[in-house]
Amino acid sequence: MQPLEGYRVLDFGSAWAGPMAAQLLADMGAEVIKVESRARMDGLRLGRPIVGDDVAGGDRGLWPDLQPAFHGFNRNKLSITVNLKHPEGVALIKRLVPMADVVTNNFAPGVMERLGLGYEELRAIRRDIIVVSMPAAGESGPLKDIIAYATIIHALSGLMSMVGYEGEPLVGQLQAAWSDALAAMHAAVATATALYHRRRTGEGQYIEVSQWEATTSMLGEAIMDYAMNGRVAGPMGNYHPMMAPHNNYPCRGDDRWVSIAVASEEEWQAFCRALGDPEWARDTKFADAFQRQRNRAELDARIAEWTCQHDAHEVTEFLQGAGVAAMTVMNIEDQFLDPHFRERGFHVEVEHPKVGLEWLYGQPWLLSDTPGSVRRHAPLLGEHNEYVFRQLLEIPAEEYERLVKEQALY
Amino acid sequence: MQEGSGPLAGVRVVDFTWALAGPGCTLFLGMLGAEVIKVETAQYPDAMRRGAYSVSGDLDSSPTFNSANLNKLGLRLNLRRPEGVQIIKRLVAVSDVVVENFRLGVMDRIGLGYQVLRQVNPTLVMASSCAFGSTGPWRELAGYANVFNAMSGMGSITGYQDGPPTELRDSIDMRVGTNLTFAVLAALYHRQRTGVGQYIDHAAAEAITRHLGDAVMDYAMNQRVTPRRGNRDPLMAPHGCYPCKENDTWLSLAVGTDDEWRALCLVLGRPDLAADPRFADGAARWAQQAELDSIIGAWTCQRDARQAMQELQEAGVAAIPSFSAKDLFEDPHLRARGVWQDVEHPKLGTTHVQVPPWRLSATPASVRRHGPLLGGDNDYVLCQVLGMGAGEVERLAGQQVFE
Amino acid sequence: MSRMALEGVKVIEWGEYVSAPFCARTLADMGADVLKVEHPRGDRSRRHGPFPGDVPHREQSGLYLALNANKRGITLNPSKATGRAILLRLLESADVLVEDQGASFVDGLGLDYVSLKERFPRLIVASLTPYGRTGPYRDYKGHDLSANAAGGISFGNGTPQREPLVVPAAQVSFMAGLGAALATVMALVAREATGRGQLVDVAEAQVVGVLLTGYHLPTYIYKGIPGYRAGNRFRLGLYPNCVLPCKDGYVCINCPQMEQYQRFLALLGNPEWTNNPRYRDRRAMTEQYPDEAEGLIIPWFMEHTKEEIFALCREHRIPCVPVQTIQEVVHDEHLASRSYFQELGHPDAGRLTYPGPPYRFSATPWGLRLPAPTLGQHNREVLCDLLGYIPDDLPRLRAAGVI
Amino acid sequence: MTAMAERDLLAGITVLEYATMVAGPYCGKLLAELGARVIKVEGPGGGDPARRRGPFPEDLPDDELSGLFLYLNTSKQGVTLNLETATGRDLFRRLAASADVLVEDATPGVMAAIGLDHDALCSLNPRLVYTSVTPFGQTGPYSQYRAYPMNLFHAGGEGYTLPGSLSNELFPGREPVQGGTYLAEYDGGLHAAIATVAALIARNLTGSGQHVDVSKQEAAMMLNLLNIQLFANTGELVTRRRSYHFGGIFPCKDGYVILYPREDRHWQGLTAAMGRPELGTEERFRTWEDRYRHRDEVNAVLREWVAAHTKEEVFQTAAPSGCPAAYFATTEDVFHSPQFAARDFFEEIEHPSAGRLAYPSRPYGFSEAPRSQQGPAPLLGQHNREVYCGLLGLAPGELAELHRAGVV
Repeated sequence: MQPLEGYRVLDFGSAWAGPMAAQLLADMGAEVIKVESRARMDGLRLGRPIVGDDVAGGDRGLWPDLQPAFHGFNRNKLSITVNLKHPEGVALIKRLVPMADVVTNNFAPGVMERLGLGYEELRAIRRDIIVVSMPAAGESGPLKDIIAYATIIHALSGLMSMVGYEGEPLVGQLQAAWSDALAAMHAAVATATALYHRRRTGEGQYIEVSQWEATTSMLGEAIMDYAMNGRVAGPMGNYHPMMAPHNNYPCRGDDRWVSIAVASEEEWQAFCRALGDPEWARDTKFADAFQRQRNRAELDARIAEWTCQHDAHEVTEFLQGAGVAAMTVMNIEDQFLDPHFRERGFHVEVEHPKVGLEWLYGQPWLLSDTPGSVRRHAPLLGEHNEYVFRQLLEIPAEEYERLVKEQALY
Repeated sequence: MQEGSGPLAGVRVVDFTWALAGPGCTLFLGMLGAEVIKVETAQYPDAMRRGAYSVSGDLDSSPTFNSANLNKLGLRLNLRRPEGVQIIKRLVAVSDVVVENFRLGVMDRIGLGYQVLRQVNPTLVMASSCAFGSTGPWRELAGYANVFNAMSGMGSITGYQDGPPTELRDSIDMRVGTNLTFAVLAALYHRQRTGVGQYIDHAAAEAITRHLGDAVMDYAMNQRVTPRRGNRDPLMAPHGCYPCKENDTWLSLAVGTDDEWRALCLVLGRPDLAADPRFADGAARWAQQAELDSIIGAWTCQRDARQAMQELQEAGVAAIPSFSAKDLFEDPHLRARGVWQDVEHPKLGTTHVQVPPWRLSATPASVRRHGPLLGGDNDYVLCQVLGMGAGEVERLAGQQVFE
Repeated sequence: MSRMALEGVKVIEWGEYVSAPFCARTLADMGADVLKVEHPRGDRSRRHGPFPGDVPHREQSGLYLALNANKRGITLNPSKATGRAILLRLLESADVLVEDQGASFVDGLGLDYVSLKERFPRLIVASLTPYGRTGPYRDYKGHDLSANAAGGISFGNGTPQREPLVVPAAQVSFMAGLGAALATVMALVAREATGRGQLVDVAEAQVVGVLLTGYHLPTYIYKGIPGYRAGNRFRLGLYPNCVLPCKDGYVCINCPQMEQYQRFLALLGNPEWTNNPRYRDRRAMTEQYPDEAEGLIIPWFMEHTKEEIFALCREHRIPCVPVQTIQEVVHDEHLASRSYFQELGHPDAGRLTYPGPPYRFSATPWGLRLPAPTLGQHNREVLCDLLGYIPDDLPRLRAAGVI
Repeated sequence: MTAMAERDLLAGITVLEYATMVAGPYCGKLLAELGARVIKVEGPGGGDPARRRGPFPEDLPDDELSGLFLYLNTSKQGVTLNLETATGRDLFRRLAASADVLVEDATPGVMAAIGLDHDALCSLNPRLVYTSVTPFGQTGPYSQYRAYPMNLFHAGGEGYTLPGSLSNELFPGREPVQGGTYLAEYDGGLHAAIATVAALIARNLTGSGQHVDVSKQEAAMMLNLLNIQLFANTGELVTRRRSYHFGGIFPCKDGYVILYPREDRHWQGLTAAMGRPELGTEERFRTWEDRYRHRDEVNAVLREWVAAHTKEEVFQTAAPSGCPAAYFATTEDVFHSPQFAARDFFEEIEHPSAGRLAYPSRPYGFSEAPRSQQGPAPLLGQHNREVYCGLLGLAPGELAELHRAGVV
């Protein structure tokens, strides 16, 4: 039994934010039908064919079923191909709506309305439907039509303005689509909450998740500092106001680092003991948290002298044994090979018809009674047209053939 | 006369105090090095010289009077005689402080009120203490320890939960004297810096109420009367006084933290109690006080109080016997700190007295002399301090000025 | 006012700092009745700041205020026996317990899910830890920095050869809290069908490691690249996909589609270098000679302000925006038109601007209703009115370190 | 310094108080009341534990509303400082360097262990009066012993003699009891204040400060010097069995009174006031010895008369006669006492959290130093900015760093 078993979701999402939101619901047991079309392919199907060489150059990949990133955000889903530009395309979708509990999308504002699939139309078909839209900057306001990728939202949200080393030119970039994941999680929690509400009241609703606002809503500390003191937060490296030492330190080997954070006087004493009570550690410059904070540059240099003689995992085990919070700065390989993460299902192995055995990311949280899971590989393009139209909608065979031939189902 | 080396070396105090509240103040001023001249008359000697306090009925052989008047010089003077009053004025002119605790108006009636003495010595510090202070409806009422104790509220919050209020006696007088001492010292400090004297109007009952200010705050906040609690505490448990092996010996014991509780369980040999959730934190223990008191009482009544104290204190538990005067006189800690000092007394021989309670490293307080004999230092005061010739002294003696 | 989505859901938050409090805050924003249980010394985020005028104050820490709005608060120390008993009584009427106290500590007190399950079959326990309640790192210590490290996030952030960077402002902990809220609502939905509660084991490192490095996993599996830092460039993008300085700050440009890139070159006046074949392969420009490639366009940016660049790029539909500072975000026109930021008063901190809704529900509104609780603000309401303690017990509970 | 303040007796004195609960803080209060600037340093973990003793308004515990704390810390500036940190100890030294007095109550040896004992600080500031107030003094076998207020009271010898008289008749053989709420602690604080001002007087002569070691036990013993030295010099041991021969504590209609007609004039005054003048000179009761022999009858007369009257009636009738007479005032009676009101003994002080409350103020008036309005007790760390930035010159931003590092 899974939490969303019995619920059906129509997923119009593309790229990252939309598909991940529906995937988080799919992992929890919902039957998610991804509505796609060859006329307008999900960019993630066309992204760099990391699996094979990109013969075509540029980003016009030719193998829509080979993109592993797509597999990650669309596992557990069913795929139908419906050409919404075709006169019958939208009608087919409307026939599906009575069987759908949730409709999600991350189109630009107005696209669903122009297709005749706006919330009012959908509600007319099914009174208690839950519709989730994830426009990058929200559906209203002067910038609602802005072309937005993750980095653009990072820039507008204020998050990017704080990424970098203390007192140095801005780095700005986060090597992960932070705001996409945030928007997806906010959409998923909002959807689950709306389902919880509907089960008790029978009331559906429309939910708008602005990716920009979802990202800014987590910057409470910096916003309060501006509200209180007019101070504008800038890049602060790995500085932490209440802990010193608190940084990532170089270790033996190429680009190997270990994070070390000391949170109390006892931990500092344990840390010094672990390092064999070096002379420098007894200097008044490091005598308490305030002095260590003040002289953190020199402190970090001293610690680096020690850590760079050791392997990162070695330092982690050694310091954790002494009661100090140390952890290897893991790259993907570290995570992939890590016994702790293996035991917790950090990655899962899935058999994909075109790619064979592939690794996808696993469940972000473990529920003891009704856990999420990866039940199916990501769908091939249009793999479930038969199941959805022939079985669910009971469209007679010849009409189905006609729709395929006339590229309504394309 | 032995020169005091304490902070008040060189300060001369004219002392009109009687009984204990006033004398307690001048006792401390004397210990701090001041030269205290206690003025008495034969008709009205200090009450402590007589009655139950005196060993043989002789006015100069009361050990209690001696204890309360160490270091002081004795001037016997008849203030009913104008010459006596005149001598006092000459003495005040060369003194720094006057202290008195008669009922309101007595000093004025004998012509030695502040307005008079101020003319003689403009920088004088004069301290008057009476039961309720010099103003207010009760200003005329006589002051005794049992009055201060009762009217201040101290008596009503001391005693058994189910019993009547309690009379604290001598210690109440001494607390009044101690409070007055602080006021006099503050005035002396100010005078040192500014040359300005003071008249101090001290109210004994108010001084005692200050020592239960927290209880009065409960009334101010919640209009709630603080009850008597015996040895119990509103927040901590166990917290009480437990019977020990010898008759009428008791051990006060209090537990404030969970660590102290666990230490107590160890000493009681009761690991089961340490693990019992019914006693695992202060709030839980408080609810189980009756049971705890019986468990602890059962342990203490098989032990000598002092030995139990040592065992518990070494484990980190606050436990002190309810020391009697005998216990204190024989106590090893007090002996080690040199609390007892022997002072030779002309009539009583060797007397055992306590040294001052504060140890000043550079200008120590001290007990330099026994209490005064009645008029024992007339010669020193009249001749050396006031420079009177033998003839003049003879003449005045003839006129019963020194009776 | 229509009903809120999670109205009637009772949540006990036994958490500190960021992840657990943000999880509970997320549930509270949608109507859950959240009671924050703080150790008597207070949540450590009270000491974090920022503070108005940089004057530290326990009730005016910006991080605390932002994380704990919409909650009621009591002080309670479950490691004391009476504290644990009170927590268990509170759980009787609770639907969810959110805690981040560490696996071994909670297990030691018998307050982990396995111990609570029998007595509270419908209770959902969201347990947040740095690395998870299972596996070799179960009892490893960890903070936001450690979750960034184990999550594989820091490795990619920052400049090559320099130390890897965390995502600023504890965002990894915020995301873990959001994930825990999502998992908790899933458990609530499941409970509607199964009638059973369950454990939600949320590892901060796993939430971010799974959701944010899912895109990098294939690069490692198929290309053997475990990850690398690329400074101001987004690693997997096509040139130009980077943060560049301009006249009065920084801008962020990202033109994955060819038409966008051509429109951008047109804006630059199709400079001479566009004819050079070396500058035709956008992937090589990003992966092999990025600095040289960026050097081509930086001069143009340096001649324009953020405002000018933004206007030009919007007009020519080029994805390039200013890197907004927090000040610009708070005064942003677009957000203002959607009345995103909201104000809320607080008894000590006064009226302040808070981040607004991350999602807008048409039927069950998100709401900023209550300011963060002062320390122990609802002790009486919960302990006396709800649990039946008499007010007289409260000082004892406080002295015993229970509340 | 305003003109008024200049006349304060201890104007210009700066006192650093690093003490908790009653004794040390009461000493600080006595100095603050007379115009000294007292900076109270509170350690980590919620500052002075007195903040958690109460009483609290409506029993709602709040670290800023404890009646004990509010009363003992009026007119003080409050800062927080963690002496377990090196930076905290430096800041403490800088405060001590410019102070006239330090009042501290750490267990003997603790300050030495962190380099803040008298020797260390007086080399920094030779004019510093360093007052240590501890249960058993700085030396001797009990110097490390723990003692809560009740333990201390019993350590001073007075507990053994209480309650005595009527209680002892009703409950013979019961345990000795402690006095008041924190009586011996108040006594210790008062003696510490005496010794401190004495040392300041000495400093005006010698130019240098000194170490003042105050043992609260010895202070309490000094208040019981008569009983203690009576045994030391006569062997007579005063115990709880001591009681009046005649007179004493009697229940009246609405409480208890105490009548003690010791002198003949007292007895005559009292019996006249009672409207029974004939008893004053009657054979059985004429002299002390007569009254002693017929004490049961004396007590019967008094008990019967008192039982028929309220405490106010007994007091208004008996006290003016000169006979020692009083009623046992409850805290309610004290709060509403017409006598205390006439002398403005209760002073209203406005506190930011506790609001306007009446506090028992100083029991002495000084002709040349009129009483100045006292200030409220400090909120925890309320004056961190004023003292650390104002007095010691730290930058405001630095204060936030110190706070986060757990130093303030």
